[in-house]
Amino acid sequence: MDFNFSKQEKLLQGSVREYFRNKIVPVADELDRKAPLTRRDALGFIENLVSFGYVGSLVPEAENGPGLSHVETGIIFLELGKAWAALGAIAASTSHALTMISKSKRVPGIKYAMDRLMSSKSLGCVAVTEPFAGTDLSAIKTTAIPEGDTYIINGTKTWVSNGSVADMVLVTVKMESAGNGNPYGILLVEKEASFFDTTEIPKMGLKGLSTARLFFDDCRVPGENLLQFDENDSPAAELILPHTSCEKTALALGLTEAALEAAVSYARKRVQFGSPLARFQMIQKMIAEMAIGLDAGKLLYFRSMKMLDEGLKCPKELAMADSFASQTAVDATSKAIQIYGGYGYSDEYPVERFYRDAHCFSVMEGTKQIQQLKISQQITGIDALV
Amino acid sequence: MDFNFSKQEKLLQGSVREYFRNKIVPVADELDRKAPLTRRDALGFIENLVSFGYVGSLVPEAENGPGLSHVETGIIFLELGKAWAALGAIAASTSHALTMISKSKRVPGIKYAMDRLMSSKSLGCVAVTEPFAGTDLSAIKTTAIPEGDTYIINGTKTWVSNGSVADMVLVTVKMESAGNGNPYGILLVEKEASFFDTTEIPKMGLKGLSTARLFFDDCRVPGENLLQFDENDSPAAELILPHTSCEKTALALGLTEAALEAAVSYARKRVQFGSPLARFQMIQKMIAEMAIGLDAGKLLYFRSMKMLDEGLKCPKELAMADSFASQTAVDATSKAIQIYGGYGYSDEYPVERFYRDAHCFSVMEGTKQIQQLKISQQITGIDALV
Amino acid sequence: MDFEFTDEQKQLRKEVRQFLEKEIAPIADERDAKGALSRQELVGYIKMLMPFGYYNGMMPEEFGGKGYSNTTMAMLIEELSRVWSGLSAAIWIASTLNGMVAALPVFRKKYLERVMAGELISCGAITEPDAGSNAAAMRTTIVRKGDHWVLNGNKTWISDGSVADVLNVLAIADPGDGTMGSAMAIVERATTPFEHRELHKIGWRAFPTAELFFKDCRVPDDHVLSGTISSGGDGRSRTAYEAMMADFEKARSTMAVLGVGVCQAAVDATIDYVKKREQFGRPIGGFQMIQEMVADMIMDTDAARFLTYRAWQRIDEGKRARLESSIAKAYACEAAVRVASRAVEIHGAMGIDENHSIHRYLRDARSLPIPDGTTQIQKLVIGREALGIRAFHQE
Amino acid sequence: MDFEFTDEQKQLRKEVRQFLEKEIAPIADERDAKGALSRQELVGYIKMLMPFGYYNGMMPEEFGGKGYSNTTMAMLIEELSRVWSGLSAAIWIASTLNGMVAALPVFRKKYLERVMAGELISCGAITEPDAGSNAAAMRTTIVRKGDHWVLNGNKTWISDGSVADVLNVLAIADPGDGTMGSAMAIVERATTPFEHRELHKIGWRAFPTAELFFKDCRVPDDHVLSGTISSGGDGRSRTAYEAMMADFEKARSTMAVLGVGVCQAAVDATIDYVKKREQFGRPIGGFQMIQEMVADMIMDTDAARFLTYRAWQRIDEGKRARLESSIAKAYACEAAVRVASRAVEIHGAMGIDENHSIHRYLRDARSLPIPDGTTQIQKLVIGREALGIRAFHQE
Repeated sequence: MDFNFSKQEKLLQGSVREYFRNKIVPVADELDRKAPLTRRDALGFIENLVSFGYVGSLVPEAENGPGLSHVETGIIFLELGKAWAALGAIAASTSHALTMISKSKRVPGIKYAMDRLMSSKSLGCVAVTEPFAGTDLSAIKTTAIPEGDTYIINGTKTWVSNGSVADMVLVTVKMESAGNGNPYGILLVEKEASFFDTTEIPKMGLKGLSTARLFFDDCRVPGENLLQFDENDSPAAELILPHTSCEKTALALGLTEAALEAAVSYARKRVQFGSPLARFQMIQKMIAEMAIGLDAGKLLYFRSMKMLDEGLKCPKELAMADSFASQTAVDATSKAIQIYGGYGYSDEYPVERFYRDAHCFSVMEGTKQIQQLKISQQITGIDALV
Repeated sequence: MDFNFSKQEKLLQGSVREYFRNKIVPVADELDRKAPLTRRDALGFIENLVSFGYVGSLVPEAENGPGLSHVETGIIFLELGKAWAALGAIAASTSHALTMISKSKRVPGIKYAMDRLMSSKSLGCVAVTEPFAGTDLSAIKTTAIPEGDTYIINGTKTWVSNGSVADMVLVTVKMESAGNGNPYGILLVEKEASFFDTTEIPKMGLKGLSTARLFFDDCRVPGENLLQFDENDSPAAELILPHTSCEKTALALGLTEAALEAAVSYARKRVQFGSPLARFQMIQKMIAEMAIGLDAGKLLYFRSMKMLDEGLKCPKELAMADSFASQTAVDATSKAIQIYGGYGYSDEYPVERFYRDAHCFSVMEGTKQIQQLKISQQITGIDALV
Repeated sequence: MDFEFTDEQKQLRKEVRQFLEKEIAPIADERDAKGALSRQELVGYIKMLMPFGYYNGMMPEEFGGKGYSNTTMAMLIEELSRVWSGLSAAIWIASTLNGMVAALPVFRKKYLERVMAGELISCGAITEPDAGSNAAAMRTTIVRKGDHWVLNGNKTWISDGSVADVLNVLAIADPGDGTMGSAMAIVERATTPFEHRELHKIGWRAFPTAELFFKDCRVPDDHVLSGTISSGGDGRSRTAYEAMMADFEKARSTMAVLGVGVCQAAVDATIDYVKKREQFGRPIGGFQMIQEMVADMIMDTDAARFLTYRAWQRIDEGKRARLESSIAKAYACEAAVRVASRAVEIHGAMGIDENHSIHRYLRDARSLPIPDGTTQIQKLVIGREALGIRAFHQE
Repeated sequence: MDFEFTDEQKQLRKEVRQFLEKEIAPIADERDAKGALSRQELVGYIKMLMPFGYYNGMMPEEFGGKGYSNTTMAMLIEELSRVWSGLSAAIWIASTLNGMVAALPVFRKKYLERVMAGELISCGAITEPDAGSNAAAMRTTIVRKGDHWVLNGNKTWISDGSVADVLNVLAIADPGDGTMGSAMAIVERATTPFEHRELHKIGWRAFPTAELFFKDCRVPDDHVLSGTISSGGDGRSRTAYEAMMADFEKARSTMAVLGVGVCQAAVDATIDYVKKREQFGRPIGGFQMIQEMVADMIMDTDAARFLTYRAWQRIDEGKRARLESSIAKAYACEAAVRVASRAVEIHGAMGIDENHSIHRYLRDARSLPIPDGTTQIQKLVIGREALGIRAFHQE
């Protein structure tokens, strides 16, 4: 057993942390309160993150990717969650698109998209959820009909992170015939080339992140834009899911750590009735609970990342980390607000942002309830979602 | 990072588990309901545990000890907690005495006691708590007055595990002059040679474990029975504390694992309204929560054991593991009762024993509240117990 | 709105509490530890407590009772539960048939005198080993044979089952006819003997709980009620199954009020303790963490009490209390576990020491969330009442 | 005991709910998102809602009021909070001085007409940036200068502070004299101008909350009450500090009832949603896990409501409600966070979508456990009342 990061991992963590302290933390709060970052601003920030490996972090070096491990990916996203969770979600979303693409066959159009995303000339996103399908993949209704050497897409996607700002959109579709008898496929839609409409969904937290509804109305894309995977791989629709929760969990842990650090620093400074807040036992109790939750969450999370690095499937461990970390983020950020008192719910301090952001993570990509059912299904062998 | 046990550790775990499944689990429930094990019965059980390294597990091989690491010690005590927590507490207590003794200078009387304990010819225990001192070490009132080459002990110790059955009792005492200007000392009292009275304290759980009040009334012990430590070591009174919580936490985790396994197996078998209980979502939720708590608790715990193995001090990490694991044990065993329904609170199944035992661990050797204050003190640098 | 007992109720509570503190509290720990009460002991306690209205205070004044409301009876149960929950449960169960004795002339003639003397221990027997309280899966049968009936089957978790003089046993008379085929068999132990086995529980050790084995038991004809029955005071007709299930609202509200009593016991003991116990040179009640725990216990107890008496109030008003009694049961019984668990934590070693009462509060509390519908079932009832969607009983 | 509103109250509630659903609910989300109400807007809403008793329903009938009890006023606050908590809080605060207007002839003469017209927005100003509500650390001073007084200092987190016409400002007249040295300065914005800065909050965005800067503000002599004051309806004399703190029981109970309103909003929206929203081929209300969450929300809401109205009931009976109002504040405000948080979880993405109301319930709820004494302070008050040991205010 070894619970420590390697030297290299620590180095990576240190450099990322240093960069955020200087460049991101000072601007995050103000920028986040406004509105989703524009495409241009988002690309500006992401460009600087490329060198750390944020975009397509897992894509092997042999393929010009950063070639990070899952553990390393977890480390850098946790730090970004601490600094500015919305930016983390922007990076995760574009990275997610790149990772998916990198697994498919390299026909010219795909290669072009990869290059653009990798060098952060374009922003990417993945459009899976539909208004009436929720987490139920088999219920999607967006169709892609072949016509000559193109596909015609029709349907609506919702809650698409980066939806209004992405240039490269991966869309899960139901196909008349997708070969291999697989009725689902993933199509790359390049915004410049293929038109679709978007409307932004205003949300309580992660305000810097665009979240949009995408309307495909006879949207035509080249036939080569259908992602093609090895026959040995899982079906496309399954492939597209697992990774999102990895970054999400890291970002939630980052929020928890940010909330804890803010709470500790405030509790040490703020004097009430002649003592620093930290001398009050109930404040200490809250801090202890936050700290235990953070450490337990990190351990559960990095255990699952390590398993992925070892090539193991670990749906149970991922679900444990996800459900524990997202609940902890909500609890810890709530405690931070409480410790700050009036200043906690004012927007002059970032803790109320942490709380709003934490709630967003808690409902995105599989609620705690779904995770719990997954965990128990693995343990008992019985599915209770029937 | 590496979250797996080594091959050797897994081997140890496997052999211990195998032994318990065959020899201990079948008898634990019935024996535990009766009364504290007699000295003879306790020695009988302990004797069989010696070969696994339970007694003085950390004493180096060079000194004829088992030479286990903290992680290995954690592994074996967790398994014993799963099989029969009270027996685990008996072993931990005698082991604790041996570990303390092994750190002191080897004068003849001490050597004799070590041999007896190591070979499980004698049972040991450690007597620290006093009726009005609780966890406050500096408030102890038991005194040892030198008279010729003996000491005369007067005072009362309470909540002494193994108290009525131990042959070798380590007693913390206040001394008129103990050299080094240290006002506290630890005296070895051999029951055969030095008389003292005991009364058993009946308690709600861990019924197989003797817990007693010890009355020292002009109890005379040889002068060489004063444990002497290297001057570089911490004061005796501090030395005696940290280890108890290590085994206690492992035992609590063992209870949690036992409760989870029992609940899963029952929920899969028991049919209600035409379905196994495990198909009910609320049951699945409870199982998922138990499983997450168990895994998070183990990770927090083995992290701290690993730190000890690396020679690091880790009061914060130990307190986190302790407070999280003891709360988890209470919650998980309560859920197990709830899943068993009526059979859960009947004594025909072991789950109600798990619950009673878990509550005992939750109040022994530092409550959750004290642990939380310790954690926060480490984090904030401010002591709130003033 | 009015959150207080009436002056009359308060006066009664004061008197009964005084008596219980003096006569019952000092013996509760020791006697409870010894296991199930004998019939003689139970009758002894009933007679001791009857002057306050325990056991038969609900009987109409015309029969020599006090005509107490359900709320008043609940208050009495709470008070006794506060000092000895196991006894409170045992005495309450012992009055299972008192309602029918008041309502049905045939039973009145037969049993009224013994009820008013505190000499009739009755109980109901519904649960079966593999059926729970699911009528469709029930296997106990009753078959007419000439001028009597023959009862066969096993019942389990029967409160007061080992000591009851008269048991109201739910059985199937006509297997094909759903709940219409159910029957109540009023079994007198003296004339219809059967075997039983006492069950041992984590809590309520003095409260008798048994498994019952009916093997070709002969039950007289006039002791079996089948078809539709008019057993309640409301004159409505029900099948035997429905009649026994109709009392579930009261049963759940009773479990709840037993829980409130345990909560209050834990709160009172804790307040007492933290004011006296010193650590680091001051009473531990001066530590904020302890004050927080005490405050949580008090809030939980108050909430449990109001949710519980709301259900009783509705029952007294003759309204349905399906939702309210399930809320009361779910909340108050879980609150008892939380509050007693906190009390153990605060008391430290004393909390698990069998020489004190705290461990008993916890063990008793831990039983509460299970009988008469687990917390989980109550939540599904609450959900059904709120949503109009049923998420259980899938057969 | 009686856990129901009177028929009259129920009728009022029915009417007001109907009106609020129709007139307020549809505009609440959008308007709340836009930030602090202007004075004109607030007066507009007050006039719209006055017919039901909002703002001045507590005024005696002889003055043209409705003479509503505190409990009835609380019920109105709950109902408005259920559809728009921020507005409910703003209107309640706007009536801060109405009690004094009814009680003191000098104020009656001056302000009664405006109060009865819904034209007098008043508020209290106690909290200071570095003092909280700790009198000893307060730094705002008021000094007599000839025929008037001069006020200096900053106040913060002043509800309705940016829109109030008249502010009751707590200040120190005689620094050496403890709370006896405190004074109330009734500051009319029209004649005594001062600067303010609006504060932005996670919730209650429409509810004005400001920092106030008093710099050499001239206050007329008859607008300053110092020494001992007889301001309440009870004729007791208090220092200015005590008089303003005496209202804390009401303030806490009001925060609690605002919390109950938010709970109910979250429960109602959730019940509605889970019946309609389908997943895996059925309404999600059919899943046991969802039913469990809904049941927990309902229980929490009911408990919060009873604990809250108990406090109001005591206030109406003229009893102290120190313990009860702290229990109400601590429980109901935390319950609001729990319940709204569950609602967000159940609603999934819709829960954080600003096009729906759920996120507003959560953001509003998250404010509640802080003002008028955090949950932690309430628990220490509860602890002190229960134990007689004070674990705070260590100066």
